[in-house]
Amino acid sequence: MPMRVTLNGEQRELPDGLTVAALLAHLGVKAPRVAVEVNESVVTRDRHELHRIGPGDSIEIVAFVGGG
Amino acid sequence: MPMRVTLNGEQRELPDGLTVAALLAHLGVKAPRVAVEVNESVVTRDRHELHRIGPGDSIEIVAFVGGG
Amino acid sequence: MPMRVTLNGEQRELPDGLTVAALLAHLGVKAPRVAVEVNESVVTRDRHELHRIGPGDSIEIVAFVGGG
Amino acid sequence: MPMRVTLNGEQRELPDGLTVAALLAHLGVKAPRVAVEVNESVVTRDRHELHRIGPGDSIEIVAFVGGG
Amino acid sequence: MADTWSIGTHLFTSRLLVGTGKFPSFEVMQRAHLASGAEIVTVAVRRLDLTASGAASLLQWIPKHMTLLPNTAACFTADEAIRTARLGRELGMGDLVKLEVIGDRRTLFPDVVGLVDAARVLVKEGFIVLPYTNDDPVTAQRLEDAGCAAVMPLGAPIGSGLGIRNPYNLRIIMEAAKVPVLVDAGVGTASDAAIAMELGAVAVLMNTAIAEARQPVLMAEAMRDGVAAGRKAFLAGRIPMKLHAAASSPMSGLIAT
Amino acid sequence: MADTWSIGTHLFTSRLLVGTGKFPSFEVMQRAHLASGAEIVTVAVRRLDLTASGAASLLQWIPKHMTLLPNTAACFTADEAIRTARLGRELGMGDLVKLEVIGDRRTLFPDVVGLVDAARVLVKEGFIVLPYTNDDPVTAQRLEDAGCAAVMPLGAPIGSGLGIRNPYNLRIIMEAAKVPVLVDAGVGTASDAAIAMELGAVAVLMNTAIAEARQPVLMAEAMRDGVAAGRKAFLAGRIPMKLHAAASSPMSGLIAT
Amino acid sequence: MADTWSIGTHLFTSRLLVGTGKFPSFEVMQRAHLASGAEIVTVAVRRLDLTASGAASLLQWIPKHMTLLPNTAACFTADEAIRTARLGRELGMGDLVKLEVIGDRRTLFPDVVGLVDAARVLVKEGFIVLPYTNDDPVTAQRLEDAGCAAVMPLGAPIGSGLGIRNPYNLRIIMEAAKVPVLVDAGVGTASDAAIAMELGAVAVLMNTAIAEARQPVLMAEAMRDGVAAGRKAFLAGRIPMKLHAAASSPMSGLIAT
Amino acid sequence: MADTWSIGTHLFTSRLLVGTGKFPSFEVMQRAHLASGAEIVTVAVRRLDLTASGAASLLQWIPKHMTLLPNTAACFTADEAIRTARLGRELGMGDLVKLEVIGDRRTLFPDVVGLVDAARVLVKEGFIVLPYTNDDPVTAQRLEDAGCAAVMPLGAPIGSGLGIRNPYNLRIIMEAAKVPVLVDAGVGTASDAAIAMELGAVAVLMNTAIAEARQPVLMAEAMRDGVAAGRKAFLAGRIPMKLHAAASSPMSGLIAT
Repeated sequence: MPMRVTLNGEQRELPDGLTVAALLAHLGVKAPRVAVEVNESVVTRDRHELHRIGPGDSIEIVAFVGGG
Repeated sequence: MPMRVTLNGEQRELPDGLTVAALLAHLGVKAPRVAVEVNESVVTRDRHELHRIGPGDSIEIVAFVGGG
Repeated sequence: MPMRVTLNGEQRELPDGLTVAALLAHLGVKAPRVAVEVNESVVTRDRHELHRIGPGDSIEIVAFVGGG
Repeated sequence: MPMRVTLNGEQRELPDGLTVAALLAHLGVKAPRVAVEVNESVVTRDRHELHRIGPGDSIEIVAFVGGG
Repeated sequence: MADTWSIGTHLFTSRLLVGTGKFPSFEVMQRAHLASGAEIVTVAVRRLDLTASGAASLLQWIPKHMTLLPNTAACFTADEAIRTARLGRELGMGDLVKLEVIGDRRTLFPDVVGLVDAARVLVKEGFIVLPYTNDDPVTAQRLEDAGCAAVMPLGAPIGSGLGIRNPYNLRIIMEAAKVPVLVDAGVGTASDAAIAMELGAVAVLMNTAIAEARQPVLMAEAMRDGVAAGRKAFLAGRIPMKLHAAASSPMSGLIAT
Repeated sequence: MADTWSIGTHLFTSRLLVGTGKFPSFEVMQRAHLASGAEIVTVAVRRLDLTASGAASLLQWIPKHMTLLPNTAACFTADEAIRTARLGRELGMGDLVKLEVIGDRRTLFPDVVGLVDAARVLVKEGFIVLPYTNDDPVTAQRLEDAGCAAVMPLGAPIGSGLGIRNPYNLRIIMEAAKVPVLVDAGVGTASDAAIAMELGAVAVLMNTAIAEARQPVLMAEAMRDGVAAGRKAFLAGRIPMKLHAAASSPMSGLIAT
Repeated sequence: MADTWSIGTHLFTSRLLVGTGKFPSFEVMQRAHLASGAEIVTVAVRRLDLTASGAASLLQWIPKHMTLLPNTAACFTADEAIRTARLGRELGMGDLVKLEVIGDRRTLFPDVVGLVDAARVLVKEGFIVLPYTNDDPVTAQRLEDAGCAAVMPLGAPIGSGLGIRNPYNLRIIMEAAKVPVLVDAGVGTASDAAIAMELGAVAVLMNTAIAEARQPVLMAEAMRDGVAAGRKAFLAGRIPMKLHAAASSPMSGLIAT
Repeated sequence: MADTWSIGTHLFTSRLLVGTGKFPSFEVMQRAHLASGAEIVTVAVRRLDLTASGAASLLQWIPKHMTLLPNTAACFTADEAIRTARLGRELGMGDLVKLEVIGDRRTLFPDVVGLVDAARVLVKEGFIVLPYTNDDPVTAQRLEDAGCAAVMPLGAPIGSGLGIRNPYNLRIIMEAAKVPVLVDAGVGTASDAAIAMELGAVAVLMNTAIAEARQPVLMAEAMRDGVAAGRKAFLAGRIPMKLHAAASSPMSGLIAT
């Protein structure tokens, strides 16, 4: 049974109990270099497999873009 | 019999033998302060009665205008 | 028996139990316009007669000087 | 019998009938690149052998120096 | 046209504010003040010299029609500035204060963090706060938000006489401000004062440029005229700049050649 | 102190000279002239429009106390300028002439060769010659040597409003000149006029900056004040410039912290 | 002479830092980066576009030898800036951050209060903080005290191309700073970059001036040369300024006349 | 892109012209010349010192690939300048001459009347005339009309190091000129050279700024880079100036707050 989260500012339904790694796979995010923040704290790469998303979590997935 | 002169750059017919004073009267130039040049020499006020216009003369009648 | 206070940054002995008004008189400060601060709080004119200096008080007496 | 000339602004006695070439030799001017002016006219290299200095001549011998 | 401006309930016609420091004498200062036409004069608050018996008081040399503006010059913390402002009010019996919180001895540039903090406290205590600040538009906005009655960005360091170093920032501040913007510090000569006013300043505050001029009284007059000139030019609407010329006399009607 | 200056036998107190071109109307021009306080006013010489019967005369709008300064604007040769100057004298019954020999239509910069030639001729004929020139110190010297009563270098192109583009050259001219140096042309706003005077100019001449301002009369007043401000500041002796600050309030006698 | 400079343990030879925003294409950006000779390149951190499948990644266009400098552009609070810096570190696997806390949308001037607060936090977390700040010497000192590895005052508003508006303040900052001073923002053309370096800047950071030039690659080369020119001139020691001339050719030994 | 320029039949790639005066030694001069990349070098013509036997010749220190440009420095009349030019040609076996007719000892500004006269004569004699002139657009036009191969307006007085005092006039000259415009004299540091090129100058000529720098060789390199930077920036097309900011990083895609 699915859970609601906020992903990059938008409401989304996700399968329950996903890890961050699974989420990225689920989203088909191939980009080698994204960074993930859950509830305003960074989830470092080494914890992508461990950190489970929970209902109501606020998730940010960011990448580098052009800037000065 | 009339004579041709150049007056302020334009060809004009004038009665023969006019003095500068007569010319100004003829033209109805009331402006108290004009200056007259005949053939590139100024004809001063005191000589307006004396100086006669001749055929082919080049006459300039000037006044003050706004300038910086 | 006298008390020690700090007056404009310097150690001074003063008669015990002086009011601010009495202090100014004692110092011969005629200047109509000084302001007095005791222990970092202003003592307004209307309270000069009432406010008593105590031992160890830190007193500032200031006036206007030239400035920009 | 010698002649008086002005050389670079100074009075000098020179042997009579010198050519410009002879003058330069006489002065021991080895510098490959000087220019000579006699009486305010340049005597070009090709005429150094031909041009004879005369009494009272004003001679300038110049070279390049540092400048901007 | 009465071209007035106001701070709180105070209404002024002169747009030149002057100081009382560094004049060769009180006599010269007084003549300069009168020549300047100023209606507001800054004063500093300092410890009374208890050794000097009945020292000449600055105040007796300041024309009665002038409004005193106590400053908190040489205060390096918000706390010192607040205490000094309170003493100034007690001395001056007015609520106006030129708030200075200095951040650096060499440039006398403000410590904007302390400045905003002190402004908030003093506004709450009912002061009419005129803060001396740098030319940073963001700080000017913060001071306005804190309830300051005006903002007073510097043109250049105090006493430097360098004039208006960054007219761009001042213009940006003036565009955004909803309170009067006064240029405080940096003016060296009359054209500097005129430039400040042409940028849109409501008024100009200066001390050293007058007090240390070779002839302070004449310079005070020059500054009065310079401020008036700049103000009028600002209102009159200057001509645009062009790279090339535009004849002021007609190019036609010339005599023949 | 009556701070006067003179050209030939003419003595003046105002240091602002104004023009008569490009005003929205004669009425506005007259009010601007009065507001400016100017005592000298430039006029141009042009062919009378023989078609217009009794056209409104410029002169009736010029206050009687003002001295007319006929110019030779738009003359591109020494000869045209000389003839125009003679006609101007006949018109104005005075010996003053603002001598212009223009070298380029786009910039209206002077042809200095023709200018010096024309100046020599007119000086011989008894004219009091005030040449409009560029900011070249050598040309200024030549004009002085030719007997000109003053030199009038430009601040920037006529009507450009760019102000004083090269204060260095103007200062060099003023250092060397033994005749009065007036800044003619380029002034755009009041601070420009003040800057010219602070450099040491004896006076400033302008037309467009006043005539084409959004409010010519108010700008005329601004210019009057700006010239006065710059003159007084020049006489009063400004403070030197410093990179760093110099406190205007005492750094001692502070309350304890 | 290898004229290098360093931030923390990073050693650099190029004194030009470039951005990655606003280029017409990644291809042009890459060529411009190579032409610039820059060793440090700024990047921004933004939400991944989850709709775009496998969008072209900025990073593959950045030469491997270049050091990434993530910025916190468009953060309006210390908190946003701190979170963005942490995400940038996670992305970039480096500790360098160009810290921006913006105080005003129109000028993009920093909020110096938030800037100093964010700097303190990030320094504690081991970041090498390069703060984008205004030209206020006091704020620069606060940032240095907070442990920033450098200070980066602006020359003029970001993207304005106004150049170095206030060289006086920059010089004052450079005199006092014990950490490298980089000029960030405002440069419009090559001479601006040279001027920044002649003032004593350790390096110059720019984006718009290159990315939006008509020919970005050629402008990148111009900036490389301008920075080198200014640096060398600063080291070489320029001649003093004089009002008058000093002949470069001898005034003696002239031929007779 | 080979960015070359030419005078008569001479083709050049370097846009920096250097002098040979005032160097601490011939050795330093030679190293500076090589560092500058210059292809044209100015020399003066003076009386040979007949007392000095086999004095070190300047020429042996000038790299063979450099083109000699004899000047007529310190000539105060057209006649002296013409004679000196002829002697220079006899010495240099070339037709190039940097024509100077000086009008004033203190400023070394040109006597434009004598300058134009001398130019006419020398052009008739087949010289390729490069006149040192002031920044007067009309004189520049006269020199072009006289057949000069280029015009070389000054940026500021010779040796003053004041830089480009009046960019407006230089721009006007460059707009109108059909021959190359070189900026000669006034440059003090590398950014001045860049500014001259950004205005559109074809090349820059300098002597004192290099010869009297604390490190002449390094300054020569700085000037080489500054000229290159300014040239490239001119070609690349700079961004326009704005009063306000334009973000270089996106203002969208920010993380939630």
